[in-house]
Amino acid sequence: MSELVLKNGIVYDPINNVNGEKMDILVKDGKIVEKLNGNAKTIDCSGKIVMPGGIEIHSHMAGGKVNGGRLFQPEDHVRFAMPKTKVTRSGTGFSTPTTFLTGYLYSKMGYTTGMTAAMPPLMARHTHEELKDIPMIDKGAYCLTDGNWFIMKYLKNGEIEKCAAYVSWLLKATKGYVVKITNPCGTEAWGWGKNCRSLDDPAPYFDITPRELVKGLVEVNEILKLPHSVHLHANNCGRLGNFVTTLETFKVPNGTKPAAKRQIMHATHIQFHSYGGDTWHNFESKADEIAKAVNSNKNIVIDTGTVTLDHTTTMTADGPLEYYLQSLTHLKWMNRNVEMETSPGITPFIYSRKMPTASIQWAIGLELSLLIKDPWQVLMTTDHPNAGPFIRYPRIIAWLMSRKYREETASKVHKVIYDRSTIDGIDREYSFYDIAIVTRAGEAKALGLSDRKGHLGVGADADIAVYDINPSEIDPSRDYKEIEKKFSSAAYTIKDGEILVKNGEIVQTRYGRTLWVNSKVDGELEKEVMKDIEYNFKRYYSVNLANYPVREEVLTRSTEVTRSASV
Amino acid sequence: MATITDVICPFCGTLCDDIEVVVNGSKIESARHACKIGNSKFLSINDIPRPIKPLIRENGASREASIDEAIAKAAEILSNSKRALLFGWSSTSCEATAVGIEIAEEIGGLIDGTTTVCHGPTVMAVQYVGLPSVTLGEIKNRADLVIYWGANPMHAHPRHLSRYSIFPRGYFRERGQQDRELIVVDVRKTDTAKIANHFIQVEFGKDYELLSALRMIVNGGELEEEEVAGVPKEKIIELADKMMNCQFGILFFGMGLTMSPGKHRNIDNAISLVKNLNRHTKFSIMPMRGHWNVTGFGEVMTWQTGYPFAVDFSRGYARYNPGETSANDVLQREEVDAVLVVASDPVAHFPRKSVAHLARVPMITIAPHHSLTTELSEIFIPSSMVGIEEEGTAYRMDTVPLFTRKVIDPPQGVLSDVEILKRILEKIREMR
Amino acid sequence: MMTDVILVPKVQHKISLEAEVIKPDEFAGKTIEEIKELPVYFGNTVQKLGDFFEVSGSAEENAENLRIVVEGDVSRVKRIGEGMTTGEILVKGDVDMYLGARMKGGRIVVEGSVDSFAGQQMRGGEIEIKGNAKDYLGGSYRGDWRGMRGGRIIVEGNAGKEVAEFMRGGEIIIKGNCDSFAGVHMKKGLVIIEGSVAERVGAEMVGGSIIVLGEMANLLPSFKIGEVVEGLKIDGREFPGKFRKYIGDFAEGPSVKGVIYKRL
Amino acid sequence: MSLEVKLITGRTLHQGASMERLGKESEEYTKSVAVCEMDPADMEKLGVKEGDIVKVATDSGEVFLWAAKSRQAPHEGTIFIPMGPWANALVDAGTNSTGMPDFKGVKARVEPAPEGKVLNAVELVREIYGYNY
Repeated sequence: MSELVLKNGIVYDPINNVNGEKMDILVKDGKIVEKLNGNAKTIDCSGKIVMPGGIEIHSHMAGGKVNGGRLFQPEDHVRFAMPKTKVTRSGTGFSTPTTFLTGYLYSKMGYTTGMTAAMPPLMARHTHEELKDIPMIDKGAYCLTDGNWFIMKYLKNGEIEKCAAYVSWLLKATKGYVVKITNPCGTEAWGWGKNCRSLDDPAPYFDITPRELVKGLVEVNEILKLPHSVHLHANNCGRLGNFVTTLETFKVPNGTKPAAKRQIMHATHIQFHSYGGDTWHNFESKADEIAKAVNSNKNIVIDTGTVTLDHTTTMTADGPLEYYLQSLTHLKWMNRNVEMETSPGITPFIYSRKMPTASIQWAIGLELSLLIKDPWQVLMTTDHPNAGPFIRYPRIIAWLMSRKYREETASKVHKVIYDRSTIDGIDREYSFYDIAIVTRAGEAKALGLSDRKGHLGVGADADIAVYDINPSEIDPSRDYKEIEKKFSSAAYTIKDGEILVKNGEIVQTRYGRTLWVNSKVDGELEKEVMKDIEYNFKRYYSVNLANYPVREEVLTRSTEVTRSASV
Repeated sequence: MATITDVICPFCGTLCDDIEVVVNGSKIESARHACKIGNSKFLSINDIPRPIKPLIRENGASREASIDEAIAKAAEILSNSKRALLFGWSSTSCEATAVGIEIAEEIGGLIDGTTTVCHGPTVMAVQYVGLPSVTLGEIKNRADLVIYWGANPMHAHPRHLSRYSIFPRGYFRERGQQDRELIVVDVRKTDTAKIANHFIQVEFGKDYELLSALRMIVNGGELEEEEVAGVPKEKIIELADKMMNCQFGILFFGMGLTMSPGKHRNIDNAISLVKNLNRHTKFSIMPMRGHWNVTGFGEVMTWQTGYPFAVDFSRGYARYNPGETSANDVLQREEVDAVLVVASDPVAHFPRKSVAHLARVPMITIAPHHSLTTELSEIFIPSSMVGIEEEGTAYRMDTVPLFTRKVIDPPQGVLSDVEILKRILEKIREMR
Repeated sequence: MMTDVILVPKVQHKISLEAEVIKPDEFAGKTIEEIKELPVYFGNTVQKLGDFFEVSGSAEENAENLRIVVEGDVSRVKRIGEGMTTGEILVKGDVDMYLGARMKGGRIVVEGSVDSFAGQQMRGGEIEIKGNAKDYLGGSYRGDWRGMRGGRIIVEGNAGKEVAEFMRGGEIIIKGNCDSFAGVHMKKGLVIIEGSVAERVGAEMVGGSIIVLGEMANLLPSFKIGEVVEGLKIDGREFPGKFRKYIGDFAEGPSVKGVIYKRL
Repeated sequence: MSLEVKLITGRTLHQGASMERLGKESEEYTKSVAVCEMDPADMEKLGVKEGDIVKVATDSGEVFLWAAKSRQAPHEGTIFIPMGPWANALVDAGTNSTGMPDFKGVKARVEPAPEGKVLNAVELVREIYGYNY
């Protein structure tokens, strides 16, 4: 197989504490190696930044709800189209790009891994069918567990081990990578058109509170010793005054110990959870309070969900939230309750610069990134496409690296941000090292992937991004437009040692791995739980149990991550 | 004799997945649990004669040809076309549709499915107002009010009522039918209407008016007219009350709405009614999709091209506008210069004017059986039956994905749609 | 002073040509030879405008003073004047779909009839059609809730279904008759129908005005009957005679402001 | 004697079953699909009985069908023909720029046609379209 030398690049590799050093990266057989035999192809990286390939930790890029968003928005698809070329398929869509296009667009930005944020178990096959059609990147899917009848019943009855065995089975059946919780218990309440509005507001009939469900799933996650922590979209997403719920939620895992060297909870798109005020007229940022809480709690990692001020699509398993949003905008609305599991919804949304709310939301995303001190705790996302499409990442990078750019944008949004957020007073500007943390190294660590991803040490996958930026010549604070442009269009994207992108153009396509967790529990326990599963399938599901699990064949380059539980 | 369980029935959008097929050598003995139509489809293996060799029509006569020759000729026709139409797809696997899309993209053609003459108007309405929906199991477990509007599942989706809507016992509806109410709205007293608790006979073509009246009431207005669409005011108010006061309602609708005057606007109004009802209670709506994988065709089209049907690749990327890029419109404008039909019979189901153009242009058909379309085709390539002789992914009417099973081998020498299409694509690429 | 560029169709074709390049914005500042080289889309091929039209006359530097005259039948040429911002187009025959779609300024006159989607999502300028217009005149693109926002469309003949779909502004005048669903989902703007109008006029409208001078088929049950007004004055236009006012569409909710005036 | 009616087309259990089981060339298929379901009152007006041959004509064309007494009456003034080539020879092709032809609600005329012959599907297609060579 091929050998490759990336010569004289300026390397940012935070996991290995490499901060802008000039060095060579050697690649052999898709891995980073210590030395080569010779005959390697050389890429001259002098005057260019070399980083590990970007990792997406939370993006709605594949699955039933994503496709619903595509289907009901032809107007989003006429906005952006890429014709087929000799090497690529065609694609369309601005905020809901088609599958092939999704892979190409991530790859052009130097991303090499991406996780799709919400997979209803019953729809798992659909998610994987789409992932199969996303080229260029390695991928994985988060399995939704929020309104799951098995989980709610086990936890209500205090049967934590059975619950763990069920979740273990569910991850295997759906080929999921992460235990994802969206609006805990609220998604079951939405089965009746209701919601859970606090941590102690129980799901109807099942009589279990969001607090109990989250606590239980945190414990289950650690019993199963999963690579990632629970991945939580907290209650009251997008609601006025919700920062109180968010702060409460951060405390729920207290007392549980992580089974690996990582956080105990990943709290996602926290921008949508940092709201103060009790009417839209006194709506304000509480990013400072949230940042304070994160700064004093090393066990929490968040991602931002930064608003990019675009006309985009909101989609989440949080069905009641989507209903609420469409009742504000009166735009089209799609809902898809999934039996016994969860309740996704979709509606378009326009974050207009003229709107006070959208302006404050924009400020909050950046405040979180800038006020949380440790970049390992605040990863960069747009909760694609909820707060904006992922193709805006380069712009967010530029905002983070340049106070001047933020000021320039601030002058164009509603002036309410000067009163109801702290964005104007923040001087902090991210370094390239910080950027490397919040876009790849931090993600790898949080996902439990840092043995092979998110760094350029020997033995890592040769997933590498090269950007045509010379830190000694470009001042990001001043040349922010240049930063945005260069991060949009990687000089090279290398995946498993193969050059996929050169000068921002795709030169060849490849399909990446699909990562999933093969979770193992005690055989007797699993058998016992299977009896429950069989019983409930016969009665309450609309498909037969035998037709539920996703077969491994549908996964591109199926890659299992095995974890043995402590039960 | 072998019994294969958990088989998925490849007939209608209900996609029952509990069929037990008993196979005896090359015969299917029975298909337990299947409805009359599903059963017919499985048993058809035994007696509908299966063409094995491709047919090519030349100089006024058709002759048998080798698969290689048929594929080469098909590729040539498609490769030389300026505006080819690739049509069908609702009775084959998603995997086959995916190859079809790749061919359409490669040759800059049009690809459309039977959706266009079925629930195309539904999809268009969804694009205007959305679709508050649920999976079928939610209905089984929760629904206490079920409405079929312009749909006759007793004929078109025979097990729909017993598996998902009226008869099954659900978690919150332990007594099954006794815990639910069934209302049918239709222009005729259909067999479904006959078992309903309430039947509302709407004047033909006036569904839109009735929906508008209901929406006004649901939104707090007062109906001034004494009768709308042949339905007395009290009955309309009673219906609106039932809808607002149920705990979990579902409105299923069929071609009684999509095909009658107003088409997509009927659905627009029906969906909007359901949206409005969500201010009062939990209410959902679902189209009764016909062919077993018509939903899957739309899903694959959407994730690969961005649009669910009627896609035009003439500029190298997908464009969409039903009325312009849809099959019947391009056929009636006589724009199409070559046609590929997969797993469908447009000659039997399109209006005369459209079929007249199909008869004029070179047509290639890939299907398991002789049909009216193969009658008018220049090339007919027999294929295996997906869901019986071949595995493949399909999507149920509520978008739940299922992997259909293979229960029996196809006749020797007969290839799958996927394989035939892949070979055509390969050949087209060789020609470029 | 206007200068003309004259296009004479020279080939018959069933497959529609897509020629959004036929607009003053594209022709301005080009020589006749350069205009002939402009790309047009024919089926799956890209060809040259000159392959389909004899091109003569001379183009101005300034699009504002440029008129394109199409001499003949272009009933299989789509997208003429799409996105144009200034200047004039005169078509002396029938035209295919999307005439003047997303137009922002300038003027288009069609002596024949136009196919569907003319003036789709138009923002400004004027389209005058001497013959008939097919469906979705001044409408929106599929899925988009923002239809025509400005400008004016005048049709001397009849118009098809869903005229002014999702209209957000501007003016449409139909001198003949209008088919069903005129003004569907309308929010702002003015539609004047001088002839008769078929059923479901104003369906799901929440604002804007529709004036019907001729006969009106049964109105939807979700409209409320208002008062009779003597002489109408809307957007600086006056309409003499008595009008019955209808308000709706209350299917959309209690606070709708759509108005239909029917001359008695 | 003839009657002005509205034509509705649609799917039926028999149409589906016979198509899947025996194919579109079968006698079974013709028997279940080449039928014009009518309200008994309309049949009386025309003086036709179950199984008599009627001619149905629209602006698009005309076909001969067997009259059948509707089991879903009353629906005076409306006839029902199951989805298939006979119905489609009659429906309006125009889609009003929506992609969907007018399969339901087409104006039609029905009259008794004792001399007429009901063609099977293949014969019908051959008669209308011929072959493309």
